[in-house]
Amino acid sequence: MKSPLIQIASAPPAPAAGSAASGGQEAFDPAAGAGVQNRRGFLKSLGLAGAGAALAGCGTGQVEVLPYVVPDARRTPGEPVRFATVCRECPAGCGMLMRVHDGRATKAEGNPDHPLNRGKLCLRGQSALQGLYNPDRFAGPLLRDARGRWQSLSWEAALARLAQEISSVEREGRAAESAWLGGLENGALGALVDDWLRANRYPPRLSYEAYSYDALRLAAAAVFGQPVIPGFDFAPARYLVAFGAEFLETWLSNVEYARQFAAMHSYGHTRHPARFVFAGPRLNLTGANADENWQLEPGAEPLAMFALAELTARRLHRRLDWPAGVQPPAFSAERAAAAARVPLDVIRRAARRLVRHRPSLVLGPGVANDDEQAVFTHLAALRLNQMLGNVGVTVFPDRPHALSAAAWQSQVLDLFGRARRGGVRLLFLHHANPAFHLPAAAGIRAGLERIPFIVSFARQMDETTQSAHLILPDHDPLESWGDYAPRPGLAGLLQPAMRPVFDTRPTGDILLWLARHFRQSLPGAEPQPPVASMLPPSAGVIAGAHPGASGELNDPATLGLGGHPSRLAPAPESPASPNLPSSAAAIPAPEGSNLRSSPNLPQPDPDDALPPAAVTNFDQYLRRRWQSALAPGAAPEEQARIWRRFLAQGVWVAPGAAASPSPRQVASIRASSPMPAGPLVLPLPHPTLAPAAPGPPPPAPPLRLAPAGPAKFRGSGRFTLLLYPSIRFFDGRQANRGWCQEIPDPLSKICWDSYVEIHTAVAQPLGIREGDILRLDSPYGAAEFPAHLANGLHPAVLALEIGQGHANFGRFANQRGDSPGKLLGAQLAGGAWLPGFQIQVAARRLEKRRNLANLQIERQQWDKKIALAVALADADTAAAREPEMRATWYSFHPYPHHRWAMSVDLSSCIGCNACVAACYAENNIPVMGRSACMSHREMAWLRVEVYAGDSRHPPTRMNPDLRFIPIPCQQCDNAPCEYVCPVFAAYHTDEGLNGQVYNRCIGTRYCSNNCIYKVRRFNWFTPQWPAPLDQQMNPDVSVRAKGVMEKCTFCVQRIERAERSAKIDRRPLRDGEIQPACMQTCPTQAIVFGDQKDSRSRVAQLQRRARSYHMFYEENCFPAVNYLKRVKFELNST
Amino acid sequence: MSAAAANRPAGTPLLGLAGSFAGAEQLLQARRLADAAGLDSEAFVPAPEEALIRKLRPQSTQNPVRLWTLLGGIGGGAAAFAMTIWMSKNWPLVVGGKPIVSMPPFIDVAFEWTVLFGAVFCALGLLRIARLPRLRFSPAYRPEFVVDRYGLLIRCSPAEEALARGLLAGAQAERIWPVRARLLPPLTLPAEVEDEEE
Amino acid sequence: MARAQELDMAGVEPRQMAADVLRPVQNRPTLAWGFGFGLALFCLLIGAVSWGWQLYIGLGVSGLMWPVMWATYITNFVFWIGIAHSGTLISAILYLFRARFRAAFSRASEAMTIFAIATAGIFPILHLGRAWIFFYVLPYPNQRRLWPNFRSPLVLDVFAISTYFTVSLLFWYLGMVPDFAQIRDRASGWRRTLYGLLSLGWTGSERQVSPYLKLYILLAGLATPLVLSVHTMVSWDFSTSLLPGWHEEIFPPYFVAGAIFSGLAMVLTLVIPLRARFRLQRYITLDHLESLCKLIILTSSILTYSYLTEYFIAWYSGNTYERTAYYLRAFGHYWFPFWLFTVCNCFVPLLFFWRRFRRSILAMFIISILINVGMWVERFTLLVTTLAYSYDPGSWGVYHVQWVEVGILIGSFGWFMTLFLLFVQFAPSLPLGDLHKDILLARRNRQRLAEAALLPESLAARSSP
Amino acid sequence: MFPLKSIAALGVLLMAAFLWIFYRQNQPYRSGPRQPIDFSHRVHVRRGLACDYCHQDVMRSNYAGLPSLLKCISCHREVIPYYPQVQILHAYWRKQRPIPWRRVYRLPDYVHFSHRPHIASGIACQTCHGNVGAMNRLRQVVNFNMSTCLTCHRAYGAKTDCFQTCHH
Repeated sequence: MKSPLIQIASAPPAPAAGSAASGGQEAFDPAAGAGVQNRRGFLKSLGLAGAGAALAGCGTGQVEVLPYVVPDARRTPGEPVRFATVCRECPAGCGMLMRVHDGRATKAEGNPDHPLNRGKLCLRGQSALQGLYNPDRFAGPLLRDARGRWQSLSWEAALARLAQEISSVEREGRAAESAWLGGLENGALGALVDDWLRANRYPPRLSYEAYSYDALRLAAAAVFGQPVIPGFDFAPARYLVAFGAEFLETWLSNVEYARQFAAMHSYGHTRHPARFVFAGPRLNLTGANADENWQLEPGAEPLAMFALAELTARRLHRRLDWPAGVQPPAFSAERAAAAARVPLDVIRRAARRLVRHRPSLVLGPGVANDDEQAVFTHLAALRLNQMLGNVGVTVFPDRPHALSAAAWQSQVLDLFGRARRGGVRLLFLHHANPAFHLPAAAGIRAGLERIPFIVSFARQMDETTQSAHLILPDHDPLESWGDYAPRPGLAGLLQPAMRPVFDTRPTGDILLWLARHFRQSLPGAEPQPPVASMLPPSAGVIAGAHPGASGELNDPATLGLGGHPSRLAPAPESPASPNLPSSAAAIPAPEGSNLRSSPNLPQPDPDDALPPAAVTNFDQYLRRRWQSALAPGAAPEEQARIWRRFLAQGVWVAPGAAASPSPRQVASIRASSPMPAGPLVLPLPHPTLAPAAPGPPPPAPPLRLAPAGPAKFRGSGRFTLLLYPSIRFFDGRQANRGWCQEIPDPLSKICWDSYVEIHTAVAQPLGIREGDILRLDSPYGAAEFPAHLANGLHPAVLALEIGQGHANFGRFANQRGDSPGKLLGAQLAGGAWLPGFQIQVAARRLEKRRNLANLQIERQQWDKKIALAVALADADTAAAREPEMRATWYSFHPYPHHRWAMSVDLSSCIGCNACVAACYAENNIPVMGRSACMSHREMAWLRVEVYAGDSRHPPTRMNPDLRFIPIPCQQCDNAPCEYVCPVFAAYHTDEGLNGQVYNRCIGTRYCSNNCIYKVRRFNWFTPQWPAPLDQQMNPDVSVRAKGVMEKCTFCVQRIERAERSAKIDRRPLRDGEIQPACMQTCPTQAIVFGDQKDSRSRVAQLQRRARSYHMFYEENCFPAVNYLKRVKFELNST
Repeated sequence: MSAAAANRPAGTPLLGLAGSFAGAEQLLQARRLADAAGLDSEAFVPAPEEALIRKLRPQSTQNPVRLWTLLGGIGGGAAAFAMTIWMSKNWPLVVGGKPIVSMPPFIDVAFEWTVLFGAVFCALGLLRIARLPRLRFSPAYRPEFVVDRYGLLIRCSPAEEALARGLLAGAQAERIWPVRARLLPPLTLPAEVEDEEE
Repeated sequence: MARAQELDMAGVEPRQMAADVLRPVQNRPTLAWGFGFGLALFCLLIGAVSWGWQLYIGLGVSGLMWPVMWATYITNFVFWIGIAHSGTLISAILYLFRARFRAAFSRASEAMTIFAIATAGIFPILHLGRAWIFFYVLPYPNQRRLWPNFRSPLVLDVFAISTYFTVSLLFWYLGMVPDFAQIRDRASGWRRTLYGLLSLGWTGSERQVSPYLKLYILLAGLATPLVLSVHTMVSWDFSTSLLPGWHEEIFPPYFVAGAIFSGLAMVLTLVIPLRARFRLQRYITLDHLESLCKLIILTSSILTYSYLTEYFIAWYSGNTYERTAYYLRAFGHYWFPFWLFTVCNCFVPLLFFWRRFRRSILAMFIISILINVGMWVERFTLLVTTLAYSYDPGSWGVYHVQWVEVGILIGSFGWFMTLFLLFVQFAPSLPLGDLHKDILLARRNRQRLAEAALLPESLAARSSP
Repeated sequence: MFPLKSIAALGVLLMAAFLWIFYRQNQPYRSGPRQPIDFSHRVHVRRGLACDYCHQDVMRSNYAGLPSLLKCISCHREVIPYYPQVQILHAYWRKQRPIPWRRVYRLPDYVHFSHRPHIASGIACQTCHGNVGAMNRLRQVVNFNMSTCLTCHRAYGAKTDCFQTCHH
């Protein structure tokens, strides 16, 4: 009988009780519960509830403990191991360390050795685990029968069916009419697919990405001659202008850019911050961090950019010449600025500053603004960068981004045009979902219907795969081999962190099997003389474990070892450990998972050598490809050793590559690691054989630019529809994740719902209130969205988030509202290569309502000094200091050893909520569903609040002064929550933490009422983790049952683990050795944790800064979290 | 009268004579006569009035119940302080920066227990002094003593029966009857045991 | 006029009065009582099912949310404890003052106290997240060597309410012992056994009466400070917190006055139908009820003063948190309950200044119900607005009542009425001893007046039996 | 007429029931659960095997760990291979399946216990697991409730911080 604290599987879900949530029954809604309760369940649980407490001690159930059959000297049950891999949640390709507890991946962290993100991850990166354990993933191959129903079948039958289809295509001679529409694969898998397609004489593959930056690539082709996306480095810039590019959210490589942006713009990182100007019709999260906001007319970006370029050229006394084929606009800069409604002196001032502050960086519009007008804006921006000499300093055309190899939107539209005409016989879908990303008017579904046979390697059902005929589910990136090069000269390696969760096969293995089946020889997979076993004779092989990622794992024994965990002898699901208190042990293995080793095609025994015949597994193909590249002539043992070191490190940097990780940040973490300091730089003799740099970009269609004039939009509606990419769902691929849905949008603070943003001043006269459903009519279709009244956008604009509105994508993503795709047109604009996004829509209020789950209903600070700002001039002077006085009748706490404290720099915080996602992942925080969030019952221990200015500095149009403030538990000295708890569940530990003992709490909730920061959350229902999501749980953190209060604990499990190993090794704790999950993943290092008693620690130094203050200091709670005021160039006067 | 005495079963000793009176004055008069005659007497009062009780027992105004209440109160207060301080010191957890032994809340607990134990011991004192609860009634008890009649039992030996009867008659007793000293079965009224002569 | 009432009492025969009062006890429950009792049981059943559902599913079925973690359950708790206090006021405090009018309904109001505490005592357990381990709050010896936190107002509540319940129970029960003796002597069969046990063998002997009277005086003495302390500690649940809107020094006296105010209203609500149903108009006269109304005016004015003080101090202190909290309490999302309770508590009782209202039974009944509605809404608003609009504007949230909470509120009234109807049926609802004393007193006065020839002829005629 | 005797009888009955439950609660664990192989600690300890020979993770992790099948087979390939219980061991080894031992010691999920600091500060295994060297079938001798841990922690002056030590 389980103790009542753990009621995961057994307790019945709770019935719907939130306020009248209109709309159908939610697919995933634990708070909505199972509706009809049977009598037996009711009585059983009454009994359970009644006798729950007394049963904690006498467990009568029998629990098995399984030892190893063959032990692995390298793995200690209970101690986490980290495997280096790459985050494939978006094309940025950040390096990732996957923390694994006893064979279960539990936490994603950044790889400090990867020069791109240097140990940091964004919100989507942290949610990668919810992709791995997603309950809606395919459990095995599926075949659609005649009546359209999916039948599951064995792998052998599925592969046979595919082989039969391929041979029939061969017989019909329609090989040229097949197509491979896949994701962006530029590593070994990309090479394998190309070789396989070539072997079958299929046309080359299309790497489909919804955000393919066509406009930027065309502009680059005009300016630099190559249609590639240049690399950007924000750090050296002294002045930054962005015309809508969301480089802190979803643009290209947002974690890298966030770090660089903080290095240039945050007062915490530099005493001379650079100014950032944002221009665009809608203020997105990136614009919220700007110092100047030009609210342009919708579609006026080219005019404003042209005016800026023209005025800058005049100051540089040079003529602005345009590349061949581009007619210069026929009007002056002054008229363009007037048309864009931006004051001319503002543009003139910006031009002056661009000239004075060198180097600088000018960026064009964001991805949602990808039409022919955008090409001109990008072109003008790149020309401006050239004129200002930024090329080679902040703009690097020689280091093209991997996305340069993405297919043009026109190529995809042509493919489906052909399909509609019956010209496509066989389609391979490899993680591409055009049916959702492209507009409905593009006729994707009609094209899919006409294709006789579609094979999809998707991991879960999506809008495109539902038209497929055969599904061969691929491994999740976290359980598969591979590599990915974000830019030439930099490659990250993927290795499986754990045994596959479902009965899935890597696509590479399938292609190799097909090649063997049809007796084709692929270049990388030829038979080779037997190579001595790569593997140490005795022990099994574990994948490379990265030493000392966060300083915890300093056991030299776990040197990285290449190999696939599945190669272990059937290591038991719960390894040998008698009283394994980890909550994972108490969770039964998910029914669906087979936990067998991956593809059991004739599986070579781990210990003997590679088979003389052709390579059978993709990991062998990958290893052979890399080993021959890394150490071509070396002896096998040497090759194996280098391969294992590279596997453990997870990243390969070509010699001489410019961007190397910042020394201070990497050194401080790797002090104890046996690996040599600095990245693993290996000689690379054969540039040609270098792991696939992004392939040669497809030929660019002819460049004909219309003259830049006032924007012409299709449709006659009053509003301009503007789509913006979502920081939580990217292009919609992360929509089926509980964390991404429940963590609110950083600006609107709305979760779980899709909504249309409308300006407050426009909505009120029309009688539109928050939550009223608006019907939008565009020339191409109609859709309905609940209205959200916002202030950050142009009154003539309606804004929709890309990513929501899935029809068939899983329990978390379905029923979240309409899809923006219905409104968009697909006929290509102007030069027949760019789908037109910007259209005019008419909005009409319907009588229906759908209440929005808004987690922060108030944006004003009501003069309560929560998020404070200070002008740059007196940032370090006494004027910034808050008059804080510590007055108490009682003596202060005698902290004998440590006083853990945290410092948050509001200048560095960009409001990206990555810390909130990391907190969800680390502390087993449950997802509560939409109806719970409607009444603020989400369980986030950490929330990032957003305020618009304060009472003394009201926001203005030019300076919206949005301030983000992450609020964890402040661990107060005189905590108001402690003295009111009747059972000592909340009390103060002698290391300064505010303890919350879950099993002692009886749920009076007085502590939450009395907390002035409102950081305490209550378990209203028994939390639900649909299998296999419960495998993601961190065994070091107790799982809370219903009726228990919980809050941020400064990641006490990490504190305890570090203190324990320091005590046993008899050494003092190093500053920075303990990193709570939020600090570890913050891309801008805004959060610093440490021991306040140690005066040399970084957090103590930050507390002594002039601009340091505590929230609600008048209440004498003496919080341990101090904030550093946001430094702005100039503050708005009242 | 003698007939009743005649059919008195032999062997049950006479406890005394009881008389019922209509008003308090007659009872007081009877009590004064009995005291004058040096006979021990026990009064029964339907409406518990302070003044009447003071007149009936002039000498013993101080009732030991007060002592029980005082001791109970002091004991409760002390017990509360002991409990709260000992328990706080047994596992000293710092809470809200407040000292381990913080007097304001402890004083409240002490006040509550002072009142509680005072009241409980007061009740116990009543039960002890009035020798309640009893299942067997005093032989002299009549149902109307609780409703509207006053009663007086004069304990006398058979010899003094005549004197007692005279006293009661002198105080205008409505009815006078002999009272046997016998043990009544639980919860049964004396009247139901044998038919007392009117 | 009061003197006439007393004289009227002189004519009453104690035996007849006892018969009138004990009529419901002696014979079988009437149909009307059965209907009332059935209705009360049904409401109790609604409450029980609602609570069972909440235990089974979790507190999420109620409307409680972040940041408003306390709402109707704690409102019910303070409301019922408030009602209990006026019962003690009438039976104990006015006994010390020798107030003449209290005797008639002191037993009924004391019973109301016991049942109100019994109802209020459920809510500290019912509102817990894990109600099945409520005993963690009690200082019982346990192997974990863990003790409750005596610095928490909630633990003080536990002591306060348990003490208050015990003392009131003793005071109420021991007060009824002589009356049970009368019932015992009249009853037979199981009634005789039951009331015999309850009467503890009371025979009216002076050896029992003397300590009994001393006990009654002492318990009344002890109950008086207890009343003030219990509701002070209930008010500390709020005033020792840090929230603007709760953290006020005026709370203890303001809560005590509020408690007595709503208690008096509930006495009126209960006594008026009781008096009519059992035809006890002769004993609970209009004068008695009128003096209650005068008390209501007094406590209502104390309440009005407290509200004004709170708002003045909030404005005067210039503290931005206080100003925001009080502004939003009056004009925020919960403006309607705020203005409803202000009207009910401050303006409706002023009608009692007119004699016409003080003497009309219907007016008194309606006003008493309005007052109790006002007091419930006042505590609800005080709780919810302060939690909804506390310090951090980012954490503001609006609370909506759910059906479970309504069910539990109905259940609490059902539980209270069930106990009260049982009391009315199986126990003497008027104190026979006190009334007997009043009769004797009235007779002595009548004799004295008769001697002084001051007696108006009409009364003299009527008084002769 | 007054049911005095029946009430008294009922009272006695209740007291007896309460005492019986109280007795059952504090009964020391008679014998541990039946294991798939009747492994005897007594025999192995007498052969001179130290605790951490089989439970090798006791110094490195929260869990003490159980000996792997390989470790058992490494001795029992030669030592009494025909003993029926060892035959069961060989069967498992041939099938390469782990031995499904039944758990003897259980802690609730809200307690985080780690062997490592205890062994590092020199606590003997017998302190908590009793004289395992003398047991054939393992049984839990010490009741792992909070007072056991608390007494020892207070005696040794170890941290007794509820939140940071055990319950987080």
